Parts: sequence; C-alpha cells; structure tokens
Amino acid sequence: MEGLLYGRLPAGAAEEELGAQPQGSEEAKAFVNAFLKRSMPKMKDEAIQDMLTRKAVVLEHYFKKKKKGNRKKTKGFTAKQRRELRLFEIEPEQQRYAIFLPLHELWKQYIRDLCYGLKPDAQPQMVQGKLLKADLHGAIVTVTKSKCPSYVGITGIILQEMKHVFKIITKEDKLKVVPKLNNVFSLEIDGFISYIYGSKFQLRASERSAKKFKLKGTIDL
Amino acid sequence: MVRFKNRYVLCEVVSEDPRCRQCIEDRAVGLAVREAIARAHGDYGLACCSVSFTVKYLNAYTGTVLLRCRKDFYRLLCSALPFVRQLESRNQRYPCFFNTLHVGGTIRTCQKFLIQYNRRQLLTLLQNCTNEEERRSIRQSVLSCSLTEEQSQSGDEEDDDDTETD
Amino acid sequence: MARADPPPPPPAAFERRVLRSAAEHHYLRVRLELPDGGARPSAAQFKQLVVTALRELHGEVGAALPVDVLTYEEKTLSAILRVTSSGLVKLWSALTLLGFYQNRRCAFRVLQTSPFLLALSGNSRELVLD
Amino acid sequence: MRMSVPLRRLRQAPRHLLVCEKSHARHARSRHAAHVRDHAYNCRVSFLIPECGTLPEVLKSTIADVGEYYLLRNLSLHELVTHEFIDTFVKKGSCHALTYNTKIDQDNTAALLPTGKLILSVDKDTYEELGLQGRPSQYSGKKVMRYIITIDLMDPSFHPDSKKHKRVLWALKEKKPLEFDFLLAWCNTGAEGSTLMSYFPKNQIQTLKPKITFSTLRDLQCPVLQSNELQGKPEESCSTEELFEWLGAVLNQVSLDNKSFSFLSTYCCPQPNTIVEQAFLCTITGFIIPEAIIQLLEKLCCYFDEPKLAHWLTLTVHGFADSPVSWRESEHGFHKGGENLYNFVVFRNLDYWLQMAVGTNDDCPP
Repeated sequence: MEGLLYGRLPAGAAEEELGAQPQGSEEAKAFVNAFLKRSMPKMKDEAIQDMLTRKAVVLEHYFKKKKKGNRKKTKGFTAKQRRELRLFEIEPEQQRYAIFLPLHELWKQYIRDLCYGLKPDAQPQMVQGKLLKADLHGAIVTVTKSKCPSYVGITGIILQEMKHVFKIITKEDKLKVVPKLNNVFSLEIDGFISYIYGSKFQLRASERSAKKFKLKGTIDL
Repeated sequence: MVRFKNRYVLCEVVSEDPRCRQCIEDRAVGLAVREAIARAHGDYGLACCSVSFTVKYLNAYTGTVLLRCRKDFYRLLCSALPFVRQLESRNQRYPCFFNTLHVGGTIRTCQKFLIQYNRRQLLTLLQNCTNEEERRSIRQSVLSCSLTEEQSQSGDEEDDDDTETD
Repeated sequence: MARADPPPPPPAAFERRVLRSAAEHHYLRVRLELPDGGARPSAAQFKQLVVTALRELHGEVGAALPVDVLTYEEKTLSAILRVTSSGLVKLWSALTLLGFYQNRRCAFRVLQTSPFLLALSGNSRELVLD
Repeated sequence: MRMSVPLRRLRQAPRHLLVCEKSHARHARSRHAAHVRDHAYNCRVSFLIPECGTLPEVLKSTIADVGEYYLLRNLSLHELVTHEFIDTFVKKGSCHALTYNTKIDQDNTAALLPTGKLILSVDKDTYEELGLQGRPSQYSGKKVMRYIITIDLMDPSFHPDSKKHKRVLWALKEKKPLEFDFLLAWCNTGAEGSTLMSYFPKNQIQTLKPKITFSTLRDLQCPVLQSNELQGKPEESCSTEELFEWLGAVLNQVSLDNKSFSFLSTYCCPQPNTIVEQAFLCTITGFIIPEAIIQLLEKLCCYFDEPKLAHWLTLTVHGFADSPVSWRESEHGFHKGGENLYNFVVFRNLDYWLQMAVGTNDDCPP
C-alpha cells in the first residue's frame, strides 16, 4: 500500500485528468518556498531551507499526544482562586456574636449526643477522648495560657479551625484570629472543663479525627 | 565524634637496687602511680586521671615506662609522679623513683624523643668510658642505632644494648 | 580641750573605682550537723575536720589550701570560713561530700556564701520579725 | 598558666562587683543622698563610731523615730492596684512594699517602689497565665524561667476606667489571683491622711518596730585611713577593700589579733592600725525606708560638727537578698549570695567613701 501511495503518476495520466503540467525544477522550488513561507509564517527562510535540506518532511499528519493530565477532572479551586473568591471570609456585617449563638447551641447538643448525654458521672477521659476527635466549630473557648500574654483572656465561639489558627468571634463582635502554637484553650461544657494544648493540635479539623494522639510526658508550651 | 586528646608521659624508673628491675611490670607500675595520685590529689584527682589511664609501654631492661592519660588532667599526673617511692609486686617492695623524661601528644613523638635521649646517653657514656674494648662496643652500638635504619625494623628494640655497659 | 586642727584639706575630688571580681577571699557560713549527738568538736578539731574533708576529696594538694576559721561557736556548731577565691569550689565540694566524723555521721550545711565578709553579717533570709 | 577547662573552672569564683566612690558630704553635686534614696529596700542598718562611749542625744532620738513598718498577712495583689489605695497612699508620699518570706530564685515576688512602680518577678507558668506584658529576666539562661512585669501606678493613663487598669485588675483578680505576705512602710509627705492601720482589716495587719541593739567594743584595732587615698599608701593608710573586710570582721565578731602561725585563723587587722579603747556599735534590723537612713546619715555628719577623737565613722546598710530590684529598677537575682549592700565611711572633714557591693546576678550599682 505504501509503494502505491508514493509511486510516480503514469506520465500521460497526469496531464489529462489532473491538468497538471510538469514543472521545471526552478518553478517547483519557488512554488515550494512560497507555499512553505505562507503556511509557516513564523519560520524564517533559512529555517525552512534547513528543514528542507536536512530532514525529510513527513507529510503524514501525526496528532500530538493528548496531555494525560487534564483528563483528571479538576477537584477544587486553586489557592489563588480560593483567595479571590474569598470563600473563607465572613463579611464584616455578619461578624456578630448573636448570629452564632444557635451554632453554639447546636454544637453543645452535638457534643452531648457524642458523649452519650454527658451525664455528670461520665468519665473525664471518655469525654476528652471524644472531644479530641470531635469538631470544634461553634465551641466557646477561652485562651487560658499563652507565651504571648496579650492573647490570654480571649473568649468566644470558634468560627473556623484552620491548621494553625482558630478564628474566634468575641462578645464584642470582633473576629480574632488566634494562633494555636504556644496557646492553651479551655473548653467548658456542662461542668467538664478540658484544656486544648494548641501546639499539639496543629492539624486541619478534618485530619484530626484520623490522627492517633500519643500520650507524651509533661506538656509545656 | 571529636577524638579524645591524650597525653603520653614517658618516664624512667630509677632505682639503686638492681633487683627492682625484675618487678617492673604494668600492674605494679599502674598501682604505684594510682596510689601516688590518690595521695597527692585525692579522690577527685584519681577519678580524673584514671579516665583513660593505662601503662602503654613498659621495658623492664631500660626501665622506661609510657603512661597515658587525658589531655585535660595530665598536669595532675605529672605533679603526682614524684610521690611514687617504691614499686611493689609479689609482696617484694623496692624503693625507686620515676624520672619524667618527656610528655608528648602521641606515642610516636615520645618514641622519637626516646631515641634522641638514648643516643645522647650513649655519647655521654662514650666520653667517660675507661677501656678500649668498652669504647669499641659503644661506638658500634651508636652506629647501629641511627634513625634511618629504624624504619625497617620495629622501633622499640634497637637501643637496648646500652644497659650492659653501665 | 580645743585642739588646733590643721587647716581642713580641700574637699576630696570625686573619684570612683569599680573592682570586678577582685576579692581575693570568699567567706562561707557553715553549720555542722551531728545527728548522732555525742561530743561536740572544739575549734581546733573543727578545723581538723575541714582539713580532713579537703584531704579526702582533693588529696594533699587540697589539704594545703589555706582555710581560716574566722569564728566558731561550739553551741550551735556554726562557723565562718575564709578561703582564697580560687579554692572556693574545692572547699565547698569537700564540705559537701564529708560524711563521717570519728565514725559518727555528720553533715555540713552551707548557710551563706559571699565574696564580702560584710554580707554575712546581714542575711535577709534569716530575718525573723517578732 | 594555660589550664584545661575543667581544672580552670574548678578555680573560678562567681562574679561580684565592689564600687568605691570618694567625695565630700557638703559638695553641691555629691550623690550620696541619691544613692541612699535609690536603694529602696533595706533590712539592716548598723553604724560604728570609734572613740565614743555613749551615744549623743540627737543620734538617740533619730534612731528612736526610724519609723515602724507593717506586716500584712496574705494580702492579694490586686488590692495594691485598686484606685483607693493608689490615691490615698501611693500618690501622697513614698510607699514601700516588698513580699516577705518569698525567694527570688524560686517563688513569685512583688515590690512596690516609692516612685509608684509595681514590679512583679514571676516564674514562667505564672507569667503565661497572668496575661500581663513583661520582659524576660536577663539572668535566666536560654530557656527563660523568670519574667519581670512592671506596672506604673502613677502613670496618668492608668486612671480607673482605662483599658490598661481594667486589664491589670482582671488579671490579678479573676485570672490569676496572687497572695503574698507584704512588708509595708509609708511615710506621707502631705497632710495627715488616713493611716495604713485603718485602711486594712485588723486581723490582716500588724505593726512592727525595728529591733535596735547597742554594743560597745573594747580595745578595737582600727585601720588608719586617709580620706583622699582610696587605694591607701603602703605605710600610711589602708585601702577600701581592706577596710571593707575589716568592717565585716568587726560586725561578725571575728577576733582580729591572730598570729600568722596560728592554726585556726591567720586573719589580722590590716596595717597600719591603731588601738581604740572603746567603739560604739548600733544595729537596726527591720524594714527600713531610705528616708530614715538619709536622716541618720545627716545626723552622723553633724556628729563631726564639734571636734571629736574619732577620725572616721562607718554606716553600713544591707539590702534584701530576695528583692526583685537593688538600685532604682535594675534587676536583682540571687544566684549564690544575693548580696546587695553599701557602706559609708564619713571622715572628720566630712569627706566620705561610699562602697557598694553586689553579687553575681546584679547590674553595676549607679
């Protein structure tokens, strides 16, 4: 099949059916140059000459290997897009303590269900074990101990828990971003007070439920 | 790990009693030196010196002893050596004293010093030796112990012939 | 009797000297505790005890350290020791490690130490307010 | 002599400072009063007058009214920060307060300076819970274990409804209440305001008088001093260090006439010295405020108005070993001795030597 495709046309057939006149070598070269210049505008003449002289121009059309990457469907926004969409920012007018009180009630109910009704005689270890894995959005926490004294005393509802930061809304409707590093948060629910050592809590809320917490000796900031 | 820096104290056991020579061995010398350090510098001094205290080389004929100790505490060792008064082994006790010849950072420097020292000893013997036959044997031993030959055979044994002529 | 005072010298010109770590001596206020009771050592025996403590830990070289027993009170077994500044650590370590006096248990309590003898006379930690 | 590190460390003694100043008491720019006033907390004052049998009346009266001080049992710290206390006491006169029976290198300590600054020296855990801004102590190593918090009570921005005041009150009242036994002394400059006794509940406060002891020393060897020779000339006068050590020996009742060969002690009075057949020594122990010491110093200077046999007299003042500050607001730590003391030697022509001695954890006295 190959030879048939590239074989010379029988001398006579070319003129009658196709009306093609055999061209002299100069016109053929000039025609080819003009054709190439028009079809590949950005290539300079020497580059065309170079391509012609040195390599055989494969006329067969081979299509570029499709990029495998973009076959995967895009999961989420890129960080840049997320910043532009300002997904995680709460509009100033929505930063009011009253709005998030129901969230706090919801959170308390959630914790009670989690700890089997949180009866007063429940074991503190069990409660803490549950709290460790529980979601903290909506909890009321206070910063009790901190390397930097001005954080001490901040109380409020946790709006967002990032890997390194808690976003807390205080009673004075001020959104405070408190780093977890070197801070101790106290969490009080139905008489059970537990302390969260932020330095050991540097995980995204979702990953925290998966992580196994190992008991280490004395905890110091 | 930074290597431990040691000091090597080359000293000579000098004793009037000829029988003392056969009771020079490392246990006796080690014991005597430890006792001296304990007497001079007490528990603290003994503990410091005995960190890496060993008798590295001992030659009963020439009476040369090479002691090793940590670089930090070699002053304690050197200051305690004069307190050694006798060597005791197999419950015989012979009065002697240690004469410190050289303190070096490596065994090689001590050895080099020992060779120089022995050659000087031979030369002094050469000056004040009496008869012709002695003179010839000393001259022959001086020639035999030049430093160049030393590389070929083991360095320790070559200069032990001067003891016969004392 | 009015003494003909020589004309008073001109008022002293201001001068200030700062001596840093210049005290040659250090002073320790120590108390000896004898839990097993028994005879109390005299001043000389007390000093002998200090010298044996030094000899035990630092040998003859340590025992030769010049230590003075400035005051000694037999009733309370407390004394003030004076030692050259370079020997302070040796003396303090020797006193700490001493355990026996005439095969009775004993212990030295170092109450206060200072490079100034004057500082030993007023210790605010022992200030008892009636 | 180059020695190895362990052996050299065996011979090193902890750092200490002795500052000697020489000036004239009546000199315009003499700073002796300033030095005394800057040293806020003094636990013991003793003065020695050679050649003096009985104390002149004027000195007796000065000693008598040194002024008493108060001991408050477990007073919580926020009461010192409330505004009634500040207005009635701190603003009217100089109020001195120092925690009693607290060790500066272990526990928390508080001190109220006459200038109105409250200085807290707290350990790391308390500092992290308290929530008041402070700076790390300069004598703790890499791992800071002690913080110093300074609250200026006289600061205009510390008025009752200011944020700073609320924060301090909240920190000391609810967040981390601290309770101490306090030694308190107050001398009011203004009109006769309410006294401390009426301000605090009866069971908490207790009035104390400083303990005064007199003693006369017989046949005392006193070194010969020349006022303009701080280092002392070899055959003519002694140096300040020799005098300092001699005075310590006298105050500790050390026997001075030991021979060089005596077994017990070889300490003897510095040469050249003279025998004084009697010398008067008085010691006042308690919580003594600087104003009283300045009064005493003035009276001792006036002692030389009439010609006296004595060539010089000394006044020694010991500071508290556990006070967070020594001179003005320079931090003070205990380390091994915690000594901060100063000593005046007043001469007949009213020249004076001032010797200030501090231990290891201390800045250089001013």
